[in-house]
Parts: sequence; C-alpha cells; structure tokens
Amino acid sequence: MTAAPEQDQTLDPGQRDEYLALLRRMILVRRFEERAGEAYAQGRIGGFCHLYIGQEAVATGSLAVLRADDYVFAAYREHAHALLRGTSARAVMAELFGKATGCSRGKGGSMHLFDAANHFLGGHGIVGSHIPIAAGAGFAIKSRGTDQVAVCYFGEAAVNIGAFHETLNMAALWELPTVFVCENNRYGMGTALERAAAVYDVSRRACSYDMASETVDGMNVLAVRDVMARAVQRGRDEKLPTLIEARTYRYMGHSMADPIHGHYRTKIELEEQKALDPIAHLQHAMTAAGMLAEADAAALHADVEVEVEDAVRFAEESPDPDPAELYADVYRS
Amino acid sequence: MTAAPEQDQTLDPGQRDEYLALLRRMILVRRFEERAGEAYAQGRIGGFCHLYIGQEAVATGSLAVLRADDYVFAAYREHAHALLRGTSARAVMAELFGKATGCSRGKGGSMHLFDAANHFLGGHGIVGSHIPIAAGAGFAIKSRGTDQVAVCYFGEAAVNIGAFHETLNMAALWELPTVFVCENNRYGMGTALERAAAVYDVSRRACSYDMASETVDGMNVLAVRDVMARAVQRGRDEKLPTLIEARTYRYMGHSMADPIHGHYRTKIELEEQKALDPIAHLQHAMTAAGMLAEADAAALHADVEVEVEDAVRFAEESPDPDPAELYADVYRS
Amino acid sequence: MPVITYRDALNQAMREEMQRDPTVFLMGEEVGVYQGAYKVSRGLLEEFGPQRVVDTPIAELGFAGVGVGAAMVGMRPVIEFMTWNFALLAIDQVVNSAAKMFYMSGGQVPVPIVFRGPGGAALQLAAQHSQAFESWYAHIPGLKVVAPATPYDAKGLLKSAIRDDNPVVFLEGEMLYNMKGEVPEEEYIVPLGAADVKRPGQDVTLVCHSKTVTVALKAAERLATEHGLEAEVVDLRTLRPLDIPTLRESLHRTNRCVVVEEGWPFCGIGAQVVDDLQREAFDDLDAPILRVTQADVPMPYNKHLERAAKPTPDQVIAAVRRVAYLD
Amino acid sequence: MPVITYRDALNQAMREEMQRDPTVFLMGEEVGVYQGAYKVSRGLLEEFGPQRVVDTPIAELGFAGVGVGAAMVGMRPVIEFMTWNFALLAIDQVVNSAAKMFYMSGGQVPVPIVFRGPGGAALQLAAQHSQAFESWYAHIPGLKVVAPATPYDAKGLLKSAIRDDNPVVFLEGEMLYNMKGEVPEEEYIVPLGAADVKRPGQDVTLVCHSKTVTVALKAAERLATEHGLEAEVVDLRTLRPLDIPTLRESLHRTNRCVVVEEGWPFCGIGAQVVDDLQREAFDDLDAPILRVTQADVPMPYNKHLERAAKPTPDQVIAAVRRVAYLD
Ligand SMILES: Cc1ncc(C[n+]2csc(CCOP(=O)(O)OP(=O)(O)O)c2C)c(N)n1
Ligand SMILES: Cc1ncc(C[n+]2csc(CCOP(=O)(O)OP(=O)(O)O)c2C)c(N)n1
Ligand SMILES: [Mg+2]
Ligand SMILES: [Mg+2]
Repeated sequence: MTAAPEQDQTLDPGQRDEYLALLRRMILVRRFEERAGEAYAQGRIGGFCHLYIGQEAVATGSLAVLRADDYVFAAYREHAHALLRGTSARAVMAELFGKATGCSRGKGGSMHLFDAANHFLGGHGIVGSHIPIAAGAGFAIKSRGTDQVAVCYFGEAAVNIGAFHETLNMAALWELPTVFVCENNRYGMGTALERAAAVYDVSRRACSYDMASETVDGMNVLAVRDVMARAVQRGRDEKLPTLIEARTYRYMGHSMADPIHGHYRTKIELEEQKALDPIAHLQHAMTAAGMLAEADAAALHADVEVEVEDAVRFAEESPDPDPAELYADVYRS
Repeated sequence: MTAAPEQDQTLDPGQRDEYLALLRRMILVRRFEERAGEAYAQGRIGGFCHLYIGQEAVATGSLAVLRADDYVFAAYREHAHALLRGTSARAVMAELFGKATGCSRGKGGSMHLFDAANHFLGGHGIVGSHIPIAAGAGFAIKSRGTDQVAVCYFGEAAVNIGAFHETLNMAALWELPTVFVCENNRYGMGTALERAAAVYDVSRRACSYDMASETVDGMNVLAVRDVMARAVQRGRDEKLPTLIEARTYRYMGHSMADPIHGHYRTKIELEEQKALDPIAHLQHAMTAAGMLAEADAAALHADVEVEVEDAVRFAEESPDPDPAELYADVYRS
Repeated sequence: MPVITYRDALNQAMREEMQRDPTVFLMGEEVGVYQGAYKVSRGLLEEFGPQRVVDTPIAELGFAGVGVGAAMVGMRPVIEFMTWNFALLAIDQVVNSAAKMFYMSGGQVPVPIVFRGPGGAALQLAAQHSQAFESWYAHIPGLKVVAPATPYDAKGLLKSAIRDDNPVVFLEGEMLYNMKGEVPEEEYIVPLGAADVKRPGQDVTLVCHSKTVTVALKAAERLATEHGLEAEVVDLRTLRPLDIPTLRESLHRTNRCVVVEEGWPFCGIGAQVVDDLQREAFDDLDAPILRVTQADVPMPYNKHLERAAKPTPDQVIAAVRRVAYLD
Repeated sequence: MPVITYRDALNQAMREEMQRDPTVFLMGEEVGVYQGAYKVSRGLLEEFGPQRVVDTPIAELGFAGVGVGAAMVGMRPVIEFMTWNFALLAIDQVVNSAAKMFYMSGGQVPVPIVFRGPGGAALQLAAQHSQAFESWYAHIPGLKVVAPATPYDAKGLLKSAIRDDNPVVFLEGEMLYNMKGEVPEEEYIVPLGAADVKRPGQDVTLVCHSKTVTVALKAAERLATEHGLEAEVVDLRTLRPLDIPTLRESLHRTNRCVVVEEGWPFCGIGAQVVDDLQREAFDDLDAPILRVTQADVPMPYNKHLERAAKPTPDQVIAAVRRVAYLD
C-alpha cells in the first residue's frame, strides 16, 4: 500500500535546466511551508492551515506542463498550487497573514487562495466541492472550442464522496477536457484510505466511468510530470478527461492543529516515507548525474530563502484590509 | 442494449405451485396497476402516480425469496413492492385514494407507501435517498447479529447520483447484508441510460467497490428469483452486499402525467419490448409445459379481478382522514 | 398586448437571453429532449443545440457545481432544478460555493448563475415534493432570491436574473405555469429588488409573493365587497434584497399588515418582514402584524388535508379582520 | 459539584446513554480512532468498540442516510457532523427523510436520531467554515432543534435528545468546547423545549442561545454597572419547539427586548422571536424589538474583519440603550 517507489529515471542531460527549475520550485514550496508553519506557531497565521510538506512533487511536476490559460482548482491544502501557478510568495504569504495585499485580499485565508489573473481559482474548503466546479470549467472550454484544460487537485478521501462520482460520470459522458489529480497521501485527517474505501486503488475507480486513468509515484516529480503531460494532451487533443492517482505522503499533521503522528499512523511509517523525500530524491539524482554541483545546490537553497524571507517581511508589513472591506464583495454591482 | 432475452429455463414440474404463485402475483400487480391508472384518469387518485406495468418480474421474483423479517425499501414506483410484500390490495389502493384506511393512513400517497408490520419501509420520492437508508437497516442487522437482509429497489437513473456511490462504498467496506436491486428499465423519465451514464452496464459499477454483482433478465421472473436467492444467501451467510442489475422495461409513461412514448423513445421499441411481456412469458411457458390449463389461467385472472375490484370498492368507500390528522404525527410524543 | 402563460414567459426570457448572449446556457434534468419536465424549455434544444441546452444525469450536486465552475470562467449558466425539493442535494454548491466565491476571492471571481425551477406545493404531491424554501435561500448573504407571481414579472425578472453578475435563486410556482397574463412584445426587464403594488388600498397592507399573490388578491376583493375594507396588495417579487421602503410606505398609510406566504411559519419570509416593519415602522403599527402561512406540518397527501394546510383567502380575511380589530 | 468542560459534558452524555441503551451508537468522521475531530468522543471507541463508534468515509449524505435507516428499524443513532457546514451535503436526509418519515408513514415509522456537531464561527476559519444554520433547521416541522450554552445544559439536553423519539438537530458551539461549568455527578436530564433564565432582571429581556449567551451575560453585567439597567437574560436552549411562555412572561415585566444570535439576520431565529412576541405581547412592548446578529456577509478570514462581523457585548449594549430610549 505504500507509494510504489519507481526506478529512478535516468536523467537526460539536455533537460538540466528543466530539472533545475523543478528542483527550485519544490524547494520553494518546502521552505514556504516551513515558514508558514513557524508563522502559524507564532500566531501570525490563524484558522486552519494545511501544509504541503512531503507532497511537493505532485503539484510541481503536474503544474509544470500546463499553459497559462489552463484553469486550476485545488482544495484547502493549496499554498503550493498557487505558488507554482505563478502567484508570488508575497501574495500567498500575505493572504495567510490575512493582509490586504494577499491574493484574496485577506478575506479568504489559507483555505481560499484565488488568483484569477493566473487562472488559479481556489482554494475550496468543502471536501469534493471543487470537483464538479473544475468540470464546469472543462464544460466552458468545450463550449468555446478552445484547447485549454481544467485541472482539479483533491485528496484520496474525497474519492468516497458523492460529488466525485457525479462529476466523473458527467466528465466522461460529456467528454470534458479535465484532468482529475488525486493526491493520495494515504490519510484523510486521521483515517487511512483502507479504513474509508472498499477499494484502495483510486485509479481503479475510473472503471465506473470508462475514463482513462493512471497511477504514478507521487514522490517522483519527473514521473508525475510525464503522466500529467499525457493527460493534458488527452484533454487538449482528444477532449477527454483523465483520472490520475499520485501516491504521495504528507510529512506534517493534517493541519497545524493536528498531531503529526499518533493514533492513526506510526512514527516509523513516517520515517520510512521521509526516506523517499521528493526533493532529496531529485537533488541526489542530479548530483549523482553530475548536473548539480554542491555550490549550485547551496545557491538554490539560499536564493529560495531570500524569496521566502522577503515574502514573510512583506506579509508582516502589509496593512490589514480596511474595515469597510467587511461589507464589500458580497455582491457584484 | 436491450434486455438480453435469456434462454427459457426448462420448467421443473415439482415447482408448479411456486410458478403458479409467481404468476398470480404478477397478474395481481398488473391488474392492480391498470385499475390504478383508470382511477387516476377518473381523478380519484391524485399527485404523481408511477405504474409498474412491464416490470412485474423484478419485484415478484426477487421478493419471493425474502423472509418476513427482512427489510424492504423502494422508490416511488412501489405499489408492486408493497403488494408483494404482503400489504393488502385494499390498503394500497386506499392509500392511493388518500383514505384513512390506506397503508400510510392517507398521508403518504402513491409515492410513500409504508407498512411497518411487513417491514416494508417506503415509498421514497427523492431519487437515491433510500439507498443509504436501506444500508442503514443493513447496518442495524449487522449490529444485532441477526441473519436478516435489507433490500433496496431503485431505478437505473439513480446510479449516477452521489448517494448510490457513497452507500455502495460503505456497504462493501463495512460488509453490510444488503441487496441493491437496480431495476434498469432503460429510462429515467425521458432520459435513456446511455445519455446519462458513461457506462451502460449498471452491474459494472460494482468494480469501484469490490462488490459482488450480477446482471439478470428482468423480464424473466424465474431468473430474477434465482439471482436474488444467491444475493440473499450472500447477505445472510457471508454478511456481504450484492448489486443486482435487472434489465427490464416499463410499458407506461414515467408517471401518469407523462406520455408513453414520444420524444425519447419510439413506439416500435415499445412494441418490441411488449413482445417480451414477463407475464405472458411465464404463462406461455407453463401452458406449453402442460402445467397450466386454459381454465386454470382464466380462473387465475378472474380471481385477481375480484381482489382488485374489491380493493377499488374498499378504497372508494373508505373515509377520508379526520381533519385533525393534519396536525397528528408531526412529532412522536 | 399578447396574453401568454407564465411558462411561456419564462421560455421567452431564456430564449431572448440566449439569443442575445452566447455565454448563456441551460442545464438540468430533462430540459432538452424531453422539452422540460414542465415544458418551460420547450423548443430551446432545437434552437440552440445540445451544447447550450444540456440534459444531465440525476446528479443535482454535480451539475449545480458544473454550473458554478462554468460561471467562474465567464459563462452565464441557467441551472434548472426539476423542483426545488431536489435542490437540497445541491445546496452545498448554492450556499458554500456560489454565494461565497466573490467574497472569499476578495472580489476577483464573480459567479453569474441562475438556479431556477418550481417550488412550493402543487397538488397532492405529499411531503417530499411540496416545499417552499424561500426563507432558506433568502437567509444567505451572497444570493439574490426572486419569486415572481405573474407572467409579466416572470419574464422581466428572469431576464434581469440572467444578466445579474451574482448567483440568483429563481423560485417559480409550479401551480403558476399555466397562469396567463399580458406580456409585451417589446423587450423589457423588471429590476431585481423592487416590490410591486398589485392593488392599491388604504386599510391594510397584504404582503405576499409568488402563489400567494393570487390568494391575497382574492382576499382583497372579498374584503372590499363583503367587509368594506380596502387592502393594498404588495407583491415582494424579490425576497433578497427586500424592498423595505415600499413596505414602509404602504404601512405608513394603512397602519395594519398581514403577511401571506406559502412556506412554513417558523423563520419564514413573513417573520423577517415582521422584524423589519416593527423596527422601522413601530409607531405606524396600530395592531400586531399577523401572518398566514402553510400549516406547520409536512404536506399530507390526502387532498382535503392538503387544502387545509395551504394558505387561503379565508385565512387572510380572518387575519385582516383581527388586525382591524373587527373580531 | 465537579467542574468539567462542555466537551466532556457531551462526552459523558453519550457515554451514559450508550451504557444505558444498547441501541445507541455514534457514527461520523474521525469519531473513533482519532477520538473525534474536536475530541468530543474521546475514549468511546475503546469502551464500546467499532460497531458502536463508527468511523465513516467522507460521505455526509451517505452516513446521515445510514443513520436514518438504522433509526427506522429501531436503533438510536447519534450522527456526528464534523461541523454543520459539511451537513449541507446531508441536508436532504435530515429534511426530506428524517423530518418527514413519521408523518408520511402515517405515524408508523418514527426516526429517533440525533444529528450533532459544532456550528457557527470559530476563529478565522473564513466563509465556508463559519456558519450558523439554526434558523434553517428550526424552519422544518418534524425536527427538534437544540443549541446549549453551558456544560450543564449540554449534557442534560443531549441525553434528552438521544432519548427523544424524533429527529433532533443538536448544534454545539465549537468555541464553547473548552468552556467549564458545574455538572452534577448524579444522573439528570434537561427537557427539550424549555428556555432558561440565566440572569434575572426587570429592565430589558435579552434573548439568546449557544455562544451568544456569554455575549448577553457580559453585556448584562456592564449594563448593570455602567448604565444602571438590569437585563434579564433568557437562554432559549431549544429553538424548536420555542418556549414562548417564558419569553412572554419576561417581556411582560421588562417591556423591552433585544435578541442576540450568531447567525445572519435575514429570517434568523431572532426574526421568529420578534414575530411571536409582537403578536403575543404587542401591548407589552414599549419599543421595537431590536436584534444583534452576525454581519450580513460571508465570514471574512482577516481577524479584525471577523471580529467586526460577530455579535459583541458593545452592540448589545447599544441596542439596549436604544430600546430603553436612552440614545
Ligand atoms: C464535506 C466535508 N467533510 C468533512 C470535511 C473536514 N475535512 C477537511 S479535510 C478532511 C480530510 C480530507 O482528506 P483528503 O481528501 O485525503 O485530503 P488531504 O487532507 O489528505 O490533502 C476532512 C474530513 C470537509 N472539509 N468537508
Ligand atoms: C434527486 C431527485 N432528482 C430528480 C427527481 C425527479 N425524478 C423523479 S423520478 C425520476 C427518474 C428516475 O428514473 P429511474 O431511477 O430510472 O427510475 P424509474 O422511474 O425508471 O423507475 C426523476 C428525474 C427526484 N425525484 N429526485
Ligand atoms: Mg489525504
Ligand atoms: Mg428507469
């Protein structure tokens, strides 16, 4: 039931720049989340805050193959998706701090990041609710006859809810260019997938809809990228949906309020999974292949550090929304 | 996509009494429904009234193998299920007439027949809503450790709704002794299954839950009975659920307010299906096998006629509920 | 002026808006091939094709969500619920997604969508099919809620709703679909948020909407001829935002008020009208405001019980006589 | 008397009822292995085993329906919604199945079930996680609706709810789980349908429930010390059926009333209280009844905006001064 660790792909020297970009993005996400966790502990971020640490390869690999005009929808564990979609670390961090400069102007918070200019459309807090919403973007694309795709990220626990089923049926029936990316990190809060689902393989659920599906090692950013590339192509060219199951793991508790391990999973399991760290994985492979000098790696980390610290400072120094904002944006006039 | 007409089973002379009973029950249902249709046309039945004509073999064959202590749940096309479960034709007809002597005391009507003494628990009007409810009875059975089963009847259009998915997953995961009988009559109102579902085979949906499933010719009462017997045994002995898909057809419009054919299906298709009439099917087979003399058949029909006419008269002559009933039964004190 | 049904008025509104704006589409159960469960969408599939008149599986939650997503990326979906009873399955999308998206995105992502379909009781459809959810939707900031009573209003309000940039809950009366009334040939709209005085009067204000406008008008006729009282009948038309100024103005003249609605009493629309008016017009009130509502029970099937459960002109007249201190 | 938290009071109620009656079971997300998302069910899995403390998939509609079915055949399910926000997905089962079954079966099939979980806003959970749906459930005949404010009431009311033969919607306050209060060691129950005067007074009646009881009590203290006004604080405890006699009796003495609630204003609980009181006690009212509610907006994330959206003692004091014609 563990994420099947795939063979290391042999790295292609011609793709060094791309590898480097992927590595940097994963490090950015990791560092951003670590700092968000610290800020939360200091009381500067409130509410629920769900970190993405451990799962970086999934969003990084998959979002790398999208175009700017595609649409992206995510759940509440979505800081990474916003960042990788192009929202600045400043705007995301400021949103977590509830500031007027945040990407949702301080009104959405951690669970409701939006960046319409980047076609990043949330940030949804009700499990499964954004699955039909993403299919709706797919429907609009099909209506207009463009070759965009809509992409939806959700956890494995969302697969058992009605909205998943209703949507996958419609997406397959109507042939909507939508990619459903299930980030199977094995737990929905404290419930292991095998205690919530009669069938462990999420990708097998596609059988009920005659939908294309693939399972991928979600700790391997290159594998994710390649699977996603196929799914996106299927959407653009054939106007068909795909269900992707990325087997991954979260290293933190469900949210900042929850324990990292305890009743529902063991410390040993956690350590085993940490050995599969997606960032270390790529970094070592590149180093081994002579594509990344020690100094380059250090520079990468330092560079990210600067970006994230700048984001924290920006968030701290930004103003709260004007009190009149309370009554703004209820209706559009 | 038609109901695969199965080979006629060779009839077993030792089972003549049982065949006769099944035949009589199907004729009772048919005649009851015809009379209900007439009464509706005369304005003596109101609201929505969904007739079961054409589908008799499904409820008749499957309910024949249940015990009195099993629980049965149905949707709004459930006159047959109530009758076959043992509610008198009088009590069902009186309910359709809205009378105090009806099985729901005139408060439920055609869509909400209940007979708690017979463990017939509705009569549900929201598509799919009784699927988890039936699983709840299965859950209670399992909790108490008895060997009853809960049985749920629903149409093929209900398969696309979230409640179906959520329930089948839980029933399989928790191993609930529940039989899900999908009456695939090919249409949900005016929508053919292939226009609503990415996958035509309802029984294939069991793949998402690792649940046992079978497809059966729903125009053949004996085939239905045998498939149901296996499913019930699986529930009683192994405490496991089953999904049965019975391929059948309705000869009337969706409800009395709807056209029999038109935009959504052709008259030719209807005639083709009428050639598969489940009652004629069994009656001819029995006659051919020398198990049913012409006179016996006539007596059967006459006997049913008396029962149904008596029910109509009873319903007509019964009183309306007392006006005070309006405020009774909102709460149990 | 042509006289057409409420059903056809709604049909015209959708047809005209679909002709005018290619981003408008209609989606729901049986809206296409079957021409609509209540034939409101008759002919639209033939005119606009299956990409704009979309038959769905029975999956209220799913197709409401599809509508929300399409609206978020610039379409203007009209989502038909076969009846609002079934919309309970989709209510998470209406409330948690549609109503909140613009606000929680900090004003970035409007959701211009109309959810429409028949609500309230028809005839003998019993408990699960006879419910009026006006007050539920009107409770929710972010939604607009409309409930027209006449063909004219139905057409003009639906056109406004489709053009509105916010999610609009549009509650039609199943019992009104066959109602006839004058509808101009020329294009017109009725703005959201404006009540309409359907009958002037100075003795008592009858507040109503949707099906109960007829009930109130019938009561008003009999009040005039049999009781010598002239009732002013105010049709709310839009329930959120509520047109308080029109109500206040009427109450200022009549000093008495009865609210008539089809829904259950507890926390119904009438309760809010009472709350607003006793606060904003306390000194104008010569008597408590009374309400006439559905009986506080699930709807029974039997037709006599059902009739007794529904608001009637008799009940309105009795309430008016009480607020006029005649009984 | 032992002092325990509201959380533990609820826990005791469930434990005692499960010990007392083998048909009682608890079902919901994370109620077992994880000990409850808010730890209300701590220790119950260990004591009663997995057939009576049942972890579910995320499938609110499905497991609510499973509860309804189990109740129909004689069990007494307690269905925990992790929060009432997610119960929107299950509301069809609560309203169309649970609330109507007894009626539409002609009194044959009772549904003794409790739906419980935290409602209302906690801290900075933003629009989709900060909603108080009291008035929605209270709108529905066939449901009883309970919203306790103290550990004592929480325990006593939950025990009554579990023993009740009707579906009960039991709304807990997430912000109240850590609140401490005295709870007797001996068995007791608090009957459904009875309000409780939490503080006597003669100048104004403050009507409240759940979290706003604290708000009202704080306001009352300051009204007494800073404004010379003695407020009577009436905690509704049960919202349906509503204890009108207790409210009337209070208003008869105070002649002034302010209703405080956590939900949105439009068609909120306060609207119904106003409707009832202006009708039943019109002549006792010296001023309009005012209401203090959540701001009529989806809940914003920013903590200052959030604070401004919630009802506060300051707002209550301002309203009281207005109904006392001091401002
Ligand atoms: C409909 C609904 N039910 C319950 C919740 C509470 N909840 C929030 S996250 C979560 C677990 C989801 O797990 P999964 O889908 O696997 O995503 P992950 O958190 O692992 O990324 C739950 C139960 C919710 N937000 N929405
Ligand atoms: C949730 C819901 N949506 C829509 C309806 C309206 N409706 C009643 S029956 C029906 C078709 C159901 O078809 P199927 O499940 O195949 O059963 P059949 O009528 O063929 O027996 C529809 C759409 C409903 N009752 N409930
Ligand atoms: Mg997960
Ligand atoms: Mg069907």
